[in-house]
Amino acid sequence: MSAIKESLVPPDEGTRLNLYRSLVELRYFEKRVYDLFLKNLVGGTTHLSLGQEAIAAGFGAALREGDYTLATYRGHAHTLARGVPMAPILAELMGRGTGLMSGKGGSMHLTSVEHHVMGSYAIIGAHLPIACGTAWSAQYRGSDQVTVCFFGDGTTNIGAFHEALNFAAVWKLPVVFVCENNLYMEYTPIGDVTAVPRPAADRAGAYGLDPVTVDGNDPDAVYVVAREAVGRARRGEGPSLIEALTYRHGGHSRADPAKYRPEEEVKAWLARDPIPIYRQRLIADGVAASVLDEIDRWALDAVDEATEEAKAAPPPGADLLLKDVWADGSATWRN
Amino acid sequence: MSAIKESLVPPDEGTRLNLYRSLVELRYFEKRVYDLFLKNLVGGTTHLSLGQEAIAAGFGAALREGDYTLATYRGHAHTLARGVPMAPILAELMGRGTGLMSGKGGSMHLTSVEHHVMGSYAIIGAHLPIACGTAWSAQYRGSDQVTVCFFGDGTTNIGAFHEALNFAAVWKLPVVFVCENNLYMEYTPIGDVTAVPRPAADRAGAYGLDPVTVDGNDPDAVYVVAREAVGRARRGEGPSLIEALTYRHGGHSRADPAKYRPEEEVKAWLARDPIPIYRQRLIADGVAASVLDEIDRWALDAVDEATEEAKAAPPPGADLLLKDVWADGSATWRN
Amino acid sequence: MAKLTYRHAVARGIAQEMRRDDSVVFLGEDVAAAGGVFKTTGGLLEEFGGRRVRDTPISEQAILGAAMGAAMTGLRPIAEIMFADFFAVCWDIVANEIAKMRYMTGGQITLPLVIRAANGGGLRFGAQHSQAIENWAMAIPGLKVVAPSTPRDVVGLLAASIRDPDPVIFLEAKSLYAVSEDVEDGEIVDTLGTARAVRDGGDATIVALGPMVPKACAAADELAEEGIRCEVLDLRSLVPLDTRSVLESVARTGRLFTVEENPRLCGWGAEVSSIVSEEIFGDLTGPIVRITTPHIPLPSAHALEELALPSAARIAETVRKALAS
Amino acid sequence: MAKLTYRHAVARGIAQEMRRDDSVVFLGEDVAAAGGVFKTTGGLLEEFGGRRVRDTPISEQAILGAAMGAAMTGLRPIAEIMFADFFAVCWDIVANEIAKMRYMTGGQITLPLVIRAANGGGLRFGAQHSQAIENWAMAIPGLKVVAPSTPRDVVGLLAASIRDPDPVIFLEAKSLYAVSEDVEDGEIVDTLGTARAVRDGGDATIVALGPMVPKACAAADELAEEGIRCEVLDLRSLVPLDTRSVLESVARTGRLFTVEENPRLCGWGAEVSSIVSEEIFGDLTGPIVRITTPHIPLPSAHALEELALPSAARIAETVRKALAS
Ligand SMILES: Cc1ncc(C[n+]2csc(CCOP(=O)(O)OP(=O)(O)O)c2C)c(N)n1
Ligand SMILES: Cc1ncc(C[n+]2csc(CCOP(=O)(O)OP(=O)(O)O)c2C)c(N)n1
Ligand SMILES: [Mg+2]
Ligand SMILES: [Mg+2]
Repeated sequence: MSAIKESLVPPDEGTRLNLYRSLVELRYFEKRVYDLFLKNLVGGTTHLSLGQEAIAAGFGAALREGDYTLATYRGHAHTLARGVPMAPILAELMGRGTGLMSGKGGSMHLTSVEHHVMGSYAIIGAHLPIACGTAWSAQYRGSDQVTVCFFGDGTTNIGAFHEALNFAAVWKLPVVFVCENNLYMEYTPIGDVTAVPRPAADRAGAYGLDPVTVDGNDPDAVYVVAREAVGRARRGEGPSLIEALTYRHGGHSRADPAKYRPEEEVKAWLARDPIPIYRQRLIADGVAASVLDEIDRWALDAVDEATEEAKAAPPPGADLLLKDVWADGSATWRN
Repeated sequence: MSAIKESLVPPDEGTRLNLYRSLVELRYFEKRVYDLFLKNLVGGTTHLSLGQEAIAAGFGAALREGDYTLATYRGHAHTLARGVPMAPILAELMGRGTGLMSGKGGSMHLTSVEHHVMGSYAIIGAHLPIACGTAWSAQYRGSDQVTVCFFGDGTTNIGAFHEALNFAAVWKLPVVFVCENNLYMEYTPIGDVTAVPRPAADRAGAYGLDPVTVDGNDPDAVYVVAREAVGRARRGEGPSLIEALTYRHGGHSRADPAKYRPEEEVKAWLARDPIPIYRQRLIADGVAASVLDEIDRWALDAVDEATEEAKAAPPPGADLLLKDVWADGSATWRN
Repeated sequence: MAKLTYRHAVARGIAQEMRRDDSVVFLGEDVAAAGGVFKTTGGLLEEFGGRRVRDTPISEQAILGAAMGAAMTGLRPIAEIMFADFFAVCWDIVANEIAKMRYMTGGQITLPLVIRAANGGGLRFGAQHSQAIENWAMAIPGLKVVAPSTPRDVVGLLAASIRDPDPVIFLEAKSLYAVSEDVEDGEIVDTLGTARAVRDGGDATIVALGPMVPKACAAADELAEEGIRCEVLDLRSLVPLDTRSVLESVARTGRLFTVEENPRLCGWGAEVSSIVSEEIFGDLTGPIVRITTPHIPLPSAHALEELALPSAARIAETVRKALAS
Repeated sequence: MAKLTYRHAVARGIAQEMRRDDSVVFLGEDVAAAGGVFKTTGGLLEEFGGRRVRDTPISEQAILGAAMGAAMTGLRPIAEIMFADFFAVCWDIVANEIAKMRYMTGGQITLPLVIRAANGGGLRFGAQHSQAIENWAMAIPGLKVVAPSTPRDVVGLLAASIRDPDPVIFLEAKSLYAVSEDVEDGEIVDTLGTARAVRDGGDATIVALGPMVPKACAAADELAEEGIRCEVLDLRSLVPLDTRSVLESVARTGRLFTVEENPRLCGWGAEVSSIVSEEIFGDLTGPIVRITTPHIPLPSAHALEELALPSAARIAETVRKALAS
């Protein structure tokens, strides 16, 4: 919990309402996805961020338009938090032609270049080096765009993590690496397979970086840490590695009932659900409950509307099959 | 320079003479290889350990028969230091049929299973995970064999390093990772491409290990550190990561005149040549110069003899081409 | 005799071999306590304990390096790479180390190890979790490549792979995990490099592998109703390759069709095609035709994925047209 | 017009493009200050400075990840992977990320980048530093694959690759680095997907790539003295593949021989063979014959390496025998 020295100023009320809006938006959205896959309307696999919303929301609020984000297969929340509309995301999960990537990527690969959401990546670790590239490009072009790269605790044990962290540090790249430590790599407790207690923070020193941990269930705390790290990056002071402690409410993916987690552990973390806690806090700090109710209603409506829109959309046309392998739009490899 | 607490007892005279013998053997051998490639008798590429001999020698002396070692393409010294005879190594470098691997591997892949030299590896980092495997096997079989894995400073920046270190620490494997920091990854100074000053030691903490550095030009110091780490591994106390500071006298490989190194740097390190220094130390400690001269002579004779033997050997027979892809000795992939 | 799913056949094959040979060990991500993300390895931890059945970090290079090092020093490891696509993060250990070690060391080192992976598409997992990578492995000298199409073959070929003294890439078809059939009790050990005729016929030879075998059979059944009789060969392994069975069949039928799940370029079908056109050119009565996934990454939407992968209908139509012309 | 080595042609091609386009950047291990371990990139740091020409750690995944991320945000990176064998340590970034990104994102992302590597054998570097990996890349949808056989082609095809909006794997033949020829001054920009006939003849078509082209030419010259006239086609790129030139030539000659440096199984020769036997079966007058390195890791001893790689003598003998029978 060091290094983040300046700007411990808490977010102002506007930002906090914004954070709240983002939280409930992500929450209702992910719950809807869950419902839709129970109804078999979402196929393939799906990884939800239920319980972990404060991280995507906190960073989303700390970023400017033009900043780049890269996420994992568990990336619905991170995509939404950048302002990507719900309907095309849902449509993508449902394999519709109006999907964010026309149905060709699926749940694990959400991308919206328009929103500078530079992809969601399904091979553990791969996007950390890629985030070095978007950051390098910004640095090269002399823009002040910052890159934020989200990943999980389990990801800290793969080689690409190491290469990217060292590379970013040596090139002093404007990139923030955010480890969402939800205590599990898929089904195995992270502690069983990691040589240090804090998989990210305890390794920051290996890259000449300060160890930073933050309560990933506290949107204010995440926002403050994010603002600080993003600011450093924007000022050319190099990369950061942040470990946000959190917990997923459900299973790893669609197929997983998450039976491997001790009951008390689940209970304790459900009691730390970021949303009711944040709601209480806002109310305690003087926000009218009705204002928050209004936001809830708005978010739920938005999810309902997006659901209807996505449901009504047709599957992708057969012409898409051989489209867009190459920049000329074709899939032609021969004459 | 911590962690190594016990057995700081310096080696006894027998061991020191042994170390000296090993040093000069490696030195004369590598010089001969250099001569032979100037004469075009050694083809392909070759990477010499001139200047770095104290590390292979120190570890060689600290190991028991049955312990496993894995080295890099710069592995002549490490192979010799385990007792592998010179002639088949030279023959291998010269592409002869009597080569250690019948001429099929070459300089970069010296292997002698008979001596538990479990390979030399030419892709940076690959053998660190493999060393986890030989160590795991010993642990599983309940043998007390220790694995030692040598690699360079540049290797600490590749993903496999990270995966292997974490894996070995979590499984508490009997393996000692030895980083020979010779200040350069090929032609680029290691400091230019690494986020921490000590590429290995500064990362030990990321795997819950103690940082250990040692003067890699001091055979006694290497031996003591080796004995300690190998002992820990043998007692089931898990892996170690050791950074040995050293310098290569020549270029990275056959093709490299090493012009990129500052003259004063080279001069300073040549003045720290492990062999004359060790010789002085032994004499100061009471060893007769004539004893050392005798060892020198013996080593030079051994190199001469091996050279003649290798030179006289024929190239590998054409029958070897399609031999030994598979355990049945064949290369047959179809019926 | 009892119903056995393709999924459960994996654990059965592993257990069969672990019981008879204490040097067989098994490691991978989420394979032990959780029984595997595809539920293929349930019960192994319970029966063989944490010393022999081990969960690992997400470190594919370490997993396969550990398997390799263990194999060279007396063990017979089985390593799981969860999805075959992940071979890409540890391809160096597979292609540069494991495959080459024996040859480079002049035969000093043998590597009796098996790497299992869930291979191929059909479950809408998208381009990074659906690849059929058999041709990646086949292209590397020093690897054996096995791909069973039935639960019984999973047991028998897995046992054969574990007993084989060489490195085997064992590709399980994730789209077949739920398939079941009656399988006899007791030990089953099969033989690598033996194709199996699963349909007889003299009009054409259809060569298939893994999940393409049931599709080829369905196509053959459809064609049989029209009077076109195809021999369907299930290759079962690509290395060793049972070229003899293929050549004999094509010599008889005069026509060869290959059905590949992998994207088109440089697939095993091209290899088989080139062998046939080099060795029994005179027996061919018409063009060799390859049926493959187009040369594209696999799309995730159901509608598109279905179009991309070879289907029984596409196979039947291709054969029908080719034989008619 | 001046003599240019294949080696120096690399720096010339890169420099030509860096001069005209500030978004072209170049990174790799030992490429800047040291000018590359094969001395292919000397002078670039001096001309373009450390902002555009950058040395990296030994972190191939980071190198290619950085290139990819930069390409998706406005730059045109050239990355060097020193030896093509090292693609194995970063294959995920190449095969799973770079190759699939455009398709998976429904065309949102384009990746104008080039990955150069020293490919193939012939220098006694042993099995881990001598692989010809063109078929690894060709098997992955979404990658273009280019392999020049002459200094002039290095410049022109490299320029074309850098200007190409898609990811290109650019394979330099390390055994040709010392070869030189007269090359005109000024800008040279070639076209991908265009094979070139380098020998004319009506008796057979020999298709070759990279360092196999001079060997095929030597074989054709030898055969020509005996009255056997072969057309030799230099493919120059595998993706895009100039099938038209191949089909036209084989339709004329009736016979196809392919010469591959890669180990036998699943090579591009198999792909070309299968295309020809599927599309112009009726024009073939005899078996298609592939000449390849056997399916083995490459041995290091000179005597063995020479035996393993296709030689002019082996090519000539194979063609001679095949045409005689
Ligand atoms: C290279 C690779 N290995 C394994 C997997 C399978 N896999 C998908 S998610 C996952 C767990 C990742 O854990 P973590 O990084 O903690 O992220 P979380 O899912 O908890 O958000 C694994 C092992 C993969 N996708 N890629
Ligand atoms: C994956 C990979 N990348 C690059 C290389 C090329 N290469 C061979 S040796 C070397 C430098 C290694 O430096 P270091 O680890 O310090 O060992 P040293 O040569 O100094 O002993 C490099 C980059 C390689 N062999 N493998
Ligand atoms: Mg996690
Ligand atoms: Mg070094």
